[in-house]
Amino acid sequence: GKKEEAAAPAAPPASAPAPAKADPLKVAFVYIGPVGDAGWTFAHDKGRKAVDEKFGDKVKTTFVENVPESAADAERVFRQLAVDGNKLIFGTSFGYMEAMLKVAKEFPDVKFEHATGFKTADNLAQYDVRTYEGAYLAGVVAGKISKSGKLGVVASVPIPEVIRNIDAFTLGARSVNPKATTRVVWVNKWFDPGKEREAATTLIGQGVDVLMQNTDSAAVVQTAQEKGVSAFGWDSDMTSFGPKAHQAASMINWGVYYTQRVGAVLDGSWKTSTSWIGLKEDGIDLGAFNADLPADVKALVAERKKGIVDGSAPIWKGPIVDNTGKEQVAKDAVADDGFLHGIKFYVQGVEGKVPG
Amino acid sequence: MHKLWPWKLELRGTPSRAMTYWSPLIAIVLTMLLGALLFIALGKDPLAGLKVFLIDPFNGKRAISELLLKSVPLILCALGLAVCFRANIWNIGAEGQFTVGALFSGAMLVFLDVPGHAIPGGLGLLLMVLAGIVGGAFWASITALLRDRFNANEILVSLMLTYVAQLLLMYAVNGPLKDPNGMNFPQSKVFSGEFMLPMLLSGTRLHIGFAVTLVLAVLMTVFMTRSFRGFSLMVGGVAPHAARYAGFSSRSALWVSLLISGGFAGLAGAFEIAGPIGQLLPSVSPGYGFAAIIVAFIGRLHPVGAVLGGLVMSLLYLGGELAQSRLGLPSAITGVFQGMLLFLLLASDTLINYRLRRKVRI
Amino acid sequence: MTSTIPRLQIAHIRKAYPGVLANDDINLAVAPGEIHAVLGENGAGKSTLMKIIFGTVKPDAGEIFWNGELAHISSPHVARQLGIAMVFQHFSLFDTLTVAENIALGLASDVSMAELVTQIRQTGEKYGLELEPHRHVHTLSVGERQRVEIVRALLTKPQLLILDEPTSVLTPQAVDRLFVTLRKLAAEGCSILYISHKLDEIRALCHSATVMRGGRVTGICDPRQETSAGLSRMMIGDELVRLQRERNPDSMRSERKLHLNRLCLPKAHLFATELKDIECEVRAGEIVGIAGVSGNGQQELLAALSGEDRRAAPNMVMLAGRAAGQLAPNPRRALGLGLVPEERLGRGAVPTLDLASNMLLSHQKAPYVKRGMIDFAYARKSAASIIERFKVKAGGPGALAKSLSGGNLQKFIVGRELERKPSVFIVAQPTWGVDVGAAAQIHAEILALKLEGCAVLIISEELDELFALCDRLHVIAKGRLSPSIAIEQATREQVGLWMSGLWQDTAEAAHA
Amino acid sequence: MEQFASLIAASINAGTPLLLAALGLLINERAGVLNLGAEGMMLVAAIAGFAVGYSTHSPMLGFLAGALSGVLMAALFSWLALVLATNQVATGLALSIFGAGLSAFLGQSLVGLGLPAQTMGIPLLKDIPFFGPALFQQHWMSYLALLLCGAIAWFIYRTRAGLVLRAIGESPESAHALGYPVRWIRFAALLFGGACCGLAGAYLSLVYTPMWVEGLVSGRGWIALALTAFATWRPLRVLLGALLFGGVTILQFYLQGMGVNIPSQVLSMAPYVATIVVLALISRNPDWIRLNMPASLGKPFKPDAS
Ligand SMILES: Nc1ncnc2c1ncn2[C@@H]1O[C@H](COP(=O)(O)OP(=O)(O)OP(=O)(O)O)[C@@H](O)[C@H]1O
Ligand SMILES: Nc1ncnc2c1ncn2[C@@H]1O[C@H](COP(=O)(O)OP(=O)(O)OP(=O)(O)O)[C@@H](O)[C@H]1O
Ligand SMILES: [Mg+2]
Ligand SMILES: [Mg+2]
Repeated sequence: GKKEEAAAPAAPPASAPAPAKADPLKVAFVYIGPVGDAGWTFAHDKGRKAVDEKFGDKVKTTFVENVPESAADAERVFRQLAVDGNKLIFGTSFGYMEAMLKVAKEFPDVKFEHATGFKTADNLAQYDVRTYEGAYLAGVVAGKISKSGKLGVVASVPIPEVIRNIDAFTLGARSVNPKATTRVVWVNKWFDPGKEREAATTLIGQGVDVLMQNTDSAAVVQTAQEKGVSAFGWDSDMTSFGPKAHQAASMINWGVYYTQRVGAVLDGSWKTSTSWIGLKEDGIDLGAFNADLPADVKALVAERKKGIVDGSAPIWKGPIVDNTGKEQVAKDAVADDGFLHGIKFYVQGVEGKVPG
Repeated sequence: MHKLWPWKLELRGTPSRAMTYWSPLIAIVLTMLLGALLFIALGKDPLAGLKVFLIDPFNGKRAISELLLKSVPLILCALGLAVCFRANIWNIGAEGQFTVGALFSGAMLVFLDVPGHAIPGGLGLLLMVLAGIVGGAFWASITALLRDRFNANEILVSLMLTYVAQLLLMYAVNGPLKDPNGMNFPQSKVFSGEFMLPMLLSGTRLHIGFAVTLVLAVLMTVFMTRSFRGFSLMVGGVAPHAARYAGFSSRSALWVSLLISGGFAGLAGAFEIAGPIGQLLPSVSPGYGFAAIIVAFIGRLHPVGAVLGGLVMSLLYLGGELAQSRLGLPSAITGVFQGMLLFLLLASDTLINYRLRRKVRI
Repeated sequence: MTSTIPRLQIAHIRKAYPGVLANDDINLAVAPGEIHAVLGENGAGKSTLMKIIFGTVKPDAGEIFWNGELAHISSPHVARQLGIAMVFQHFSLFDTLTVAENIALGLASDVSMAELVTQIRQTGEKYGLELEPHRHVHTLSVGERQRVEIVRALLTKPQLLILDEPTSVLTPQAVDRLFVTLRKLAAEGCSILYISHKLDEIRALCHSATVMRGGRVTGICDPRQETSAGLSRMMIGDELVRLQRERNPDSMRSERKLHLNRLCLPKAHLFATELKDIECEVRAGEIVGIAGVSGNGQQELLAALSGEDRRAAPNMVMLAGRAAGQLAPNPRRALGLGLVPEERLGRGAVPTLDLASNMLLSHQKAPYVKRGMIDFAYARKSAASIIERFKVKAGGPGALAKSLSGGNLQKFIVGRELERKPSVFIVAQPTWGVDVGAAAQIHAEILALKLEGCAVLIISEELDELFALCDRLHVIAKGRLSPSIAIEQATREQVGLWMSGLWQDTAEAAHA
Repeated sequence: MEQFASLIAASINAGTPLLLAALGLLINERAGVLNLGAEGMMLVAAIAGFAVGYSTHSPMLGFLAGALSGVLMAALFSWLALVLATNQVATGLALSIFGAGLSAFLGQSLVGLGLPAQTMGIPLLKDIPFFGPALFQQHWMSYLALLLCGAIAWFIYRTRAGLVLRAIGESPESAHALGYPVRWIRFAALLFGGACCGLAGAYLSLVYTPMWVEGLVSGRGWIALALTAFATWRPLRVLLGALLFGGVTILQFYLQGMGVNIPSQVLSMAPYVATIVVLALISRNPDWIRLNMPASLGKPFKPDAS
């Protein structure tokens, strides 16, 4: 019981029949996990709170958490929310795509926003964050601080986004330490602290001294702290879970996008679109640096960040060779977003084969 | 002691037939009462809470159609489980059989539904449903085989196979069945409409599978209460020695009940794929197979009961969801209600064989 | 010995179960050193009374005095402290534990295992009850198991020993040995409550007797002064019916209906008995009996006969001239087999189903089952006719099997099997736990069947019954079957000897 | 070598909750009660242990809370299975379903919170090369579980109370006739089992993960149930089995990390498939099972004179 209570009006109930004021815009969020997961859903809910903060009475936000991806349920939840009068509905997991597509067709006057998918409609927009930019910067740090040159990634589910992040992380590391290699362990779950921990323990046991994660819990940071190696926070700042191990965090700021889109609905300028926001739009950042991180490393991160934002040093600049030796991006070419969306290979330096 | 609890249980001469039917109702009512207490503890208006659970899901054609839609997999799984439990085969892996059924039917469609295919939609649909049944039955047959050949406990085997099934599905959608044009996301292509189940009510998602389910429930009623085969399965369950004496093979009971149960769960999986889902996803069930265990028990292991029980359980699911968006209650409340319901049912079932009597001082 | 104060006196004991008054105003007194019999037909309330004395069942009313003082025996623990020991009708043993562990469980807690082992040996020597303390109980014969029970009771140094039907599982020779032990105990001052329906045993052993019927005491007497007929009149309020047994003159030449042809079966499970070279034949119009102490292979033999166990070679079981060793129960029924198993509730009938449904266990063809569907109306009609013909006390074809008393259910099952008009009829323990009236009715049915030309095989532990019904008799012991002996030539002594598996010697001697 | 040591250590860590739970279940089953609610008890204990451990900063109190909540869950089961003599299989399933729901419900606000790191290992011993990292760098609960295993072996085979327990599992009717309070002893055994499952659950949320997440136990309760059969109800074999299963759980990640080319989903099946295979192998010989399995396992006992 912690949702609408927070927004409960301080005003006495006597003022119940509200004075003729425009009804607030009802905005709904559908989450795949619990809001308290400290990772993905937590970050989205922070974005929702940013909307509340910015627009105050003009909006009324609700959320439904733990909605399974199975379209059978998701579809009903989206439809219910549309029936309940929500005019803007965000679905924050890839698996909602088909359900949202269907419901969007039925409710042409409701705006739908789907995260991390690829299908759009007149009233269904797509949005995502360039998480790989955070991964790349983390890789730069990792390449600098790793003594063994062996890096590890605790990976969730082998979709392009995660493979892209592993590649970007490795590219970042090898840009400062060409001998660095990355080992990957898949846990096939987005959020399973137990498995994430087992995977991290395994990697550390195999000689890895810097860990990156693309999973949602803080278990990897925790494990790194216990075993005395380094790790990065993912999606949000995880310093508190391992103050010594935590080197930096790749933090997503959904609020930037959410406030912009809610604003667009309010002023009537909302249009369908596909947005992929990154460092440039403040959608993501590598921050929460460890106090012990050498200043030159931080400076290097800032320099790379600048290079990415102004386009002078793109991450995906050729030659990029995959780990079977095949050239994927030719020398001096820069991969476009289409290429990045469908990425299916490990770059040189990543061990093993892409699953599937 | 005497003052504290002035009642005692006394064995009835013969089990009470009436109580067999009353007991689920008592359990449901008690669950609602405890639920109301829970709402109060959570600082919610208990009446509003109960309204969301009991009345809102009936609010309008669409809501009712959703209620019926959600009950389809629950009823189907429970129909099969009822046969198993009656035969004293503790198959608790319907969830896994459901998953494999969905996987097989999805795989069938991935194979059939290619551009320029020459298969008529009806035939394709039939093939996919058959694939689902075969898939579920195949998965259950592993349990049957291990129990038959190795005497391995079917409870544990069927449960472990559920975990394996979920990983298998995950593997399939990450690998062989992945949509080649799906940006490498772990899901199959969206199947074309001609291979989907026709709708029963226009403007809703309620598909023809619901009608099929009702027909199957009637057939199962005949099978379980009238047919000799059903009789022999049940005798094997309640009195294995008598079954052996009569010449009813316990092996065939094991196989038949598990295959039926797996087939039903697989059919439920196929209906989900060809119904509300429309594609293969890494996870296709929010625990229908487990909830169906409760459904089967509430339904007194009877097909008609399974239909009623499925509707009750569907109500709990939808109510839980509405409680979330309307009352801001955590979604896990559905699980609490499910568990409570089964407990209370088991407890009130005691009244079938015992009666409450006031203690008398000697 | 101050014989004025009885060791045990019970007054006005009453115990009701739903639907039955098991004990009603029971009074009884036992003096020190007295062997006191409690007798009565099945269900008279004997066991209930003993359980009340031993504290496992709480009476609804009444008092118990121990050595003259009012005692509240709330549990067996209290009873043991007072000096009461009990050997139960159904053994209270633990199969996978050793003899010593089983005995330890019946004693107060402060004995060490080593000490206990010597005590077991000493007691065994003293009373002729030898036991190997480290053996597991599941490896013991029934007689040995009873020895464990008795030693366990004796080790508590009882002042009162209760024995509930101890001889029903013993060979006549073992019974004699037991009596020697009991007399010795009594001579040492131990009182004994001895429960049995076997009148001659009681007359041979006991000093006094209390007779019960329908939960009440119907008489107290000195059994040494009474005739068996007199005792039985007290028990059932009537004379025993004498059976008329006629021999079919030409049965020896009639068709061989059942032939066990050197039947061998290895153990199906650990606690089973292996069957070796069972040779037996039953001809049309004769009754053959198989005597023996339970647990010597009767169950295994019955399973091989019924088709529940199909591991035998086909020609090891010849049924109506057909090799039936691997046929399932139903094909055997088609060959004319009717079979009444020993275990009624759970094997012969499904406890939770009504009588009409229970018909279907052995009637699986039209008109009961047509095209896979059950004709319940027919089954009900048929059940009703059996209820009527066999005077089964039941609420009708809709009564649940478990609501019938043992004897009535047995009558129903026998009726159901006779309804098949079998040409081979096999029945195990036909009157076990059945009261005298019902037993007489069942016996009469079996004899009538024989006269109709049916081949009948009876497996029973009751020698009286076998002697009364059979034309020829086999004895089964340790999984082997003795040669058959014509009933006219059989004596109890010889059969008793055979029960311990000793026919090889005598048979060979006879050949020599 | 170093890798091997860490593999052993990780196996012990993963095996500890299995060992704790299976030991408790072993006592239950020796008394003849089949409690399929292990998963549910562990879940509730995990959340209770975590909540208390998180708010008091004392893992010790967390374990206590875990054990206590396990006891409460077991008491609920006992009321149904012993007093009302309900079907044990169904009741256990109910306990599992209820536990899953209740723990998710109670844990809503605790998801994703972390615990401070705990000291691990035995001083001095943990610095021995190879053996130190392999064996002596565990949480104290692991060592306690080991002691518990020895204690239970001693209890079952060497004490009179253990003999009574075995007797009740073998034949409650006989034990009742001899005057043993069968249902009270079963009750005590169930509570003990609940406490052990509670400790196992708390270990998961306080030490192993250490974090709360819905469905944290993810089938370990069921694996523990399988373990008791695997071990033919003998404590030392339970220990062996727990380490083996712990090892299988960890091995899949090792193989992945080593770059073995098997799909990770298939590797993740390993513990479940291993359980199935082992169950099949163990159950193959009915005599073996009969000699070891408590004969009354799963059968309700209600003395009829009530
Ligand atoms: N636990 C019980 N519940 C209900 N009725 C019972 C119970 N125990 C015994 N009875 C009934 O009480 C009556 C007396 O039974 P009891 O066992 O004392 O008879 P018995 O004289 O020992 O018979 P038998 O010679 O068959 O051993 C019987 O009608 C029996 O069915
Ligand atoms: N455990 C029990 N629970 C309930 N009722 C019982 C129980 N045992 C026996 N009865 C009832 O008590 C009555 C007597 O049963 P019991 O089997 O002891 O009869 P009986 O006197 O031995 O008769 P018979 O000689 O026919 O076996 C029956 O009506 C039976 O239904
Ligand atoms: Mg009787
Ligand atoms: Mg008796």
